[in-house]
Amino acid sequence: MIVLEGLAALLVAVGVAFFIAGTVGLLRFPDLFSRLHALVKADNLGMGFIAAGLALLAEDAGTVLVIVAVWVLALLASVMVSHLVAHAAVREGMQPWRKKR
Amino acid sequence: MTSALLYAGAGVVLFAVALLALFLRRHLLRKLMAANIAGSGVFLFLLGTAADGDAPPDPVPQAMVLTGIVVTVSVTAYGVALLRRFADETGRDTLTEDGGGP
Amino acid sequence: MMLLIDGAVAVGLVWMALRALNARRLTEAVIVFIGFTGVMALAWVRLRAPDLALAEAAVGAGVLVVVLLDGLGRLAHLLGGRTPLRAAAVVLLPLLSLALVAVLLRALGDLPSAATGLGPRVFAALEQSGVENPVTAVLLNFRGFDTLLEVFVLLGAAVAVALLRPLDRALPRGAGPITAGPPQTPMADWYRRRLLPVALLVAVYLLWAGGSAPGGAFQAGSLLAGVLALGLLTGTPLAGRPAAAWAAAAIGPVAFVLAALLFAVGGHGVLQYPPGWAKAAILGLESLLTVSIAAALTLLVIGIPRRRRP
Amino acid sequence: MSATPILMAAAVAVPLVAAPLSLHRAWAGAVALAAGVGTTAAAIGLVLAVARDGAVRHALGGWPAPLGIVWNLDGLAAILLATAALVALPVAVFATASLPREHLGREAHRFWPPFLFLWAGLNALFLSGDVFNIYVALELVSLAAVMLVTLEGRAAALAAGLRYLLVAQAGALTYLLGVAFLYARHGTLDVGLLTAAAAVGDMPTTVAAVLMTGGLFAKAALFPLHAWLPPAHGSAPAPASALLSGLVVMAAAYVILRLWFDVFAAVGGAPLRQGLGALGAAGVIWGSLLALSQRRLKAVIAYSTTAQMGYLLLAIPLAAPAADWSADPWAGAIMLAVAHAFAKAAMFLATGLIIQATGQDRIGSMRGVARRMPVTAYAIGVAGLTLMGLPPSGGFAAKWLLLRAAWSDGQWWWVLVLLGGGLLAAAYVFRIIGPAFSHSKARKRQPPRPLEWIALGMAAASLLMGLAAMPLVAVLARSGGGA
Repeated sequence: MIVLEGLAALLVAVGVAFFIAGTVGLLRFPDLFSRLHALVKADNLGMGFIAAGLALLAEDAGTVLVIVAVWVLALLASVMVSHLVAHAAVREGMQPWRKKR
Repeated sequence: MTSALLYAGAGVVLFAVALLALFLRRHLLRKLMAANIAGSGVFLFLLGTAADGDAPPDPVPQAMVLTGIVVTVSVTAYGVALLRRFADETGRDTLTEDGGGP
Repeated sequence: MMLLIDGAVAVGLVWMALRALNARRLTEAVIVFIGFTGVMALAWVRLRAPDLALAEAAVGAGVLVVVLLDGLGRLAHLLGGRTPLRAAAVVLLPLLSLALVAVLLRALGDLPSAATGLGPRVFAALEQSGVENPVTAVLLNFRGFDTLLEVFVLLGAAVAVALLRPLDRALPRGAGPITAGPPQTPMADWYRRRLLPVALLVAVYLLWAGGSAPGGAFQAGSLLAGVLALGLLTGTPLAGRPAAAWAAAAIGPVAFVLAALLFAVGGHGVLQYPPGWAKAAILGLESLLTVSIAAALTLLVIGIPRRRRP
Repeated sequence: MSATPILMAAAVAVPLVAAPLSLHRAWAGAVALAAGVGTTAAAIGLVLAVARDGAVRHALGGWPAPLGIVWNLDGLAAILLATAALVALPVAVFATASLPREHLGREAHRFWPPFLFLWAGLNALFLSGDVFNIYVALELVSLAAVMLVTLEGRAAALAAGLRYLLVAQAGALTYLLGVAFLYARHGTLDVGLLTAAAAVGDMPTTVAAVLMTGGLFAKAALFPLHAWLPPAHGSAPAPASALLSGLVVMAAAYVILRLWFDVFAAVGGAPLRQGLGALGAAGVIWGSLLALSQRRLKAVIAYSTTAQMGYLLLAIPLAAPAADWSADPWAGAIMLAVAHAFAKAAMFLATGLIIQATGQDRIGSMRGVARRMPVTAYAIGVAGLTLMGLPPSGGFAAKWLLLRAAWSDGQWWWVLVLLGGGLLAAAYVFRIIGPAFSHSKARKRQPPRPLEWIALGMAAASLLMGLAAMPLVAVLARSGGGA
């Protein structure tokens, strides 16, 4: 039982680390498109780990299914939203950042 | 000091701070947000004071807060639409003669 | 340990509120406010009110944020920098509000420790209410008149926003799909075929679960509204005439008030469900209310068309 | 007896059902007028029911007081329902003819949805015996009121509407925090049960009383929170201003009276009550002075609303705790509210006609009105009688009751306020009426004759109030305590 909780705690910790990485990316990256990358990729991965960790602690299969459903829907939503933001940005005429030579 | 009373206290502080900002701030969108935060403060207080240790939570305040949330959001959404219309009409986002309180 | 978490959430709420109210730039204020509504949903979970967490997340953090961001977007061209506070008020009013907080906290301390709420009464009368979820029972049966007036406030707000249309542009009568977003994006059709059905399924589940578990008309309705707004923003044209949208928005409230009247005419009290019919009546009314809440919130989010650029 | 609940339900349900239907451009006018007639019939029926059988308490949903919401149809509620109906219906008929001629033009049908939402909110408010339900009804009333203010979409109206919305929200949330304190302390929301429970008058109850009263001060535009009212009522179209100044402000003031008569009867000692009376007196004086200094017609009348509402607060320090609604101070306050509703509605309708005829809103536009538009001039004059409190108007009867209560109770300073207020009112009414009898060559577009008669009829109703004071007090007596 202890091993399970330890493993769950580890998974959640890794997930949180990814979230922090995503946030750092959000603050540090120069333009909208790279920030979107940081946010969507890191947060979704972080979310996946945390979901996995919680699934381990879940009492019955139903809760596990709900957690997986939450993760899938969150994934779809963030994909959808990031596409919208990027699409709107391109339509506004924003150019991706390029390193000045 | 049960944790619920903690939220009730936070609710009171939120209410006072937001009411102050509602009068002080000049930008109308901020005033609308302040009104919403004040609402959240009142609702936190309402539920914080209703909690009774580990007994099942009292559903009447929960129903009141649900009603309050929908009413506050509806009126705030109307306020934002009114502000956009006002900005369209006048090109301003504050009430110029907005001396002191509203 | 729990006190620590609750303390963190409570202090976090107050800190985010202060940040949102005193942020230097308006966009910063709105962003922090979005975070605030998110943490509010967490606070409701900590206060063991899952129904409210759902409602706050769906209506507060969902619909309201879309409206605020849309407002922010349209006001962008007006964004003055940090608007100066009025000097005289800056000193006097904060002291006044500090005094107010002190008095209120003092009164909070005087409240009886044992809650004297109506909880026990609700649970005692729960099985005659026709539903198992106590909050839904209070909302639609014990204090049904509050909910009746509330859905009319929501409908009224949607009507109010529509009435803001400039006088020279009458309310549209003709057919024409309601779209708010940019032209079709490649994701739009993917969205319509996959995400929309899933969202509708979740909404129906929330509505059905409302009888026994957290959920109900408001949560399902606001979820639907969020989904419809997202659909419109992706340029998915919503088929149907504006009149149909208004009919959908009005069907729930009107059915609720007519039911209240009919029950009275039928010999029972006003809004008193005939014995045995409570469950069926509540479920029927809740489904109509879900449709109306979704329609009304969407009409609120679409908001008013802008004056044509002169 | 069993028909009363159906009438009560109809008084709220008919306008609520009609409101969304009136969104339809073609049907709007017909639906609104039909609903108006229906609701007025229900209101009159309720007054007769109360006069015949006394107060009726109806538990909604069949759930008794602590758990459910209870409609408390007593003499006061019946009279206010009838007042709302007898003000709203003539205003609706007036609006049908006058709005297409005003700024709204072809879009005049936009008046009907807010009109019906407002009327439904008012009826729900007057019937409700539950403090949280009163909050939701007040929100519906305030929302409809802001819609009426911003109907014409001009910049001034939008600014006034925004300011009104924000103040109303601040007031509503302050009121709600007071309700939260009451629920946390006494565990019930019903006015009757709270009356018994709140008698303990400890700190949370007193804080609740101050919060709820403060919130309602903002909604009723009572001094010192009155700044939003004049621009709002001034920039709305005439029929809308009549409803706003006549009914909306009175509704919030009614809740204050209902709370201080029932729930807070034993809360807060004499100093708190004298303080409320002092705020009312200050409102009377300050509002009248501001009304004197205005140049625009509508602004004068709007400030007069703030002033007249101040009188209602005088009932709180004068009332003995055990009194019932027919006691002098309460009956005086209610009668003044009702007479003011008719008189103010008549004045706004009349000034609307004058502004339509002369095209501008300044007091100068009153010149020569007596000769060209005699009926309108008399409407303003008769309505002015009530504002001044001159016999035989309803205003006089109300002030007489308040005077008698103040004199018999030995609180002579309120007598000074009543008389001083009457003089100031005379000043600003004559300031308007004076130029009407002077000569003016300005060409005036003659408004349709029936509209002028509606304004005069409303003014005459406020006069009738004075003559028919006794039956009104008799119906009030049917209330008994709120229990």
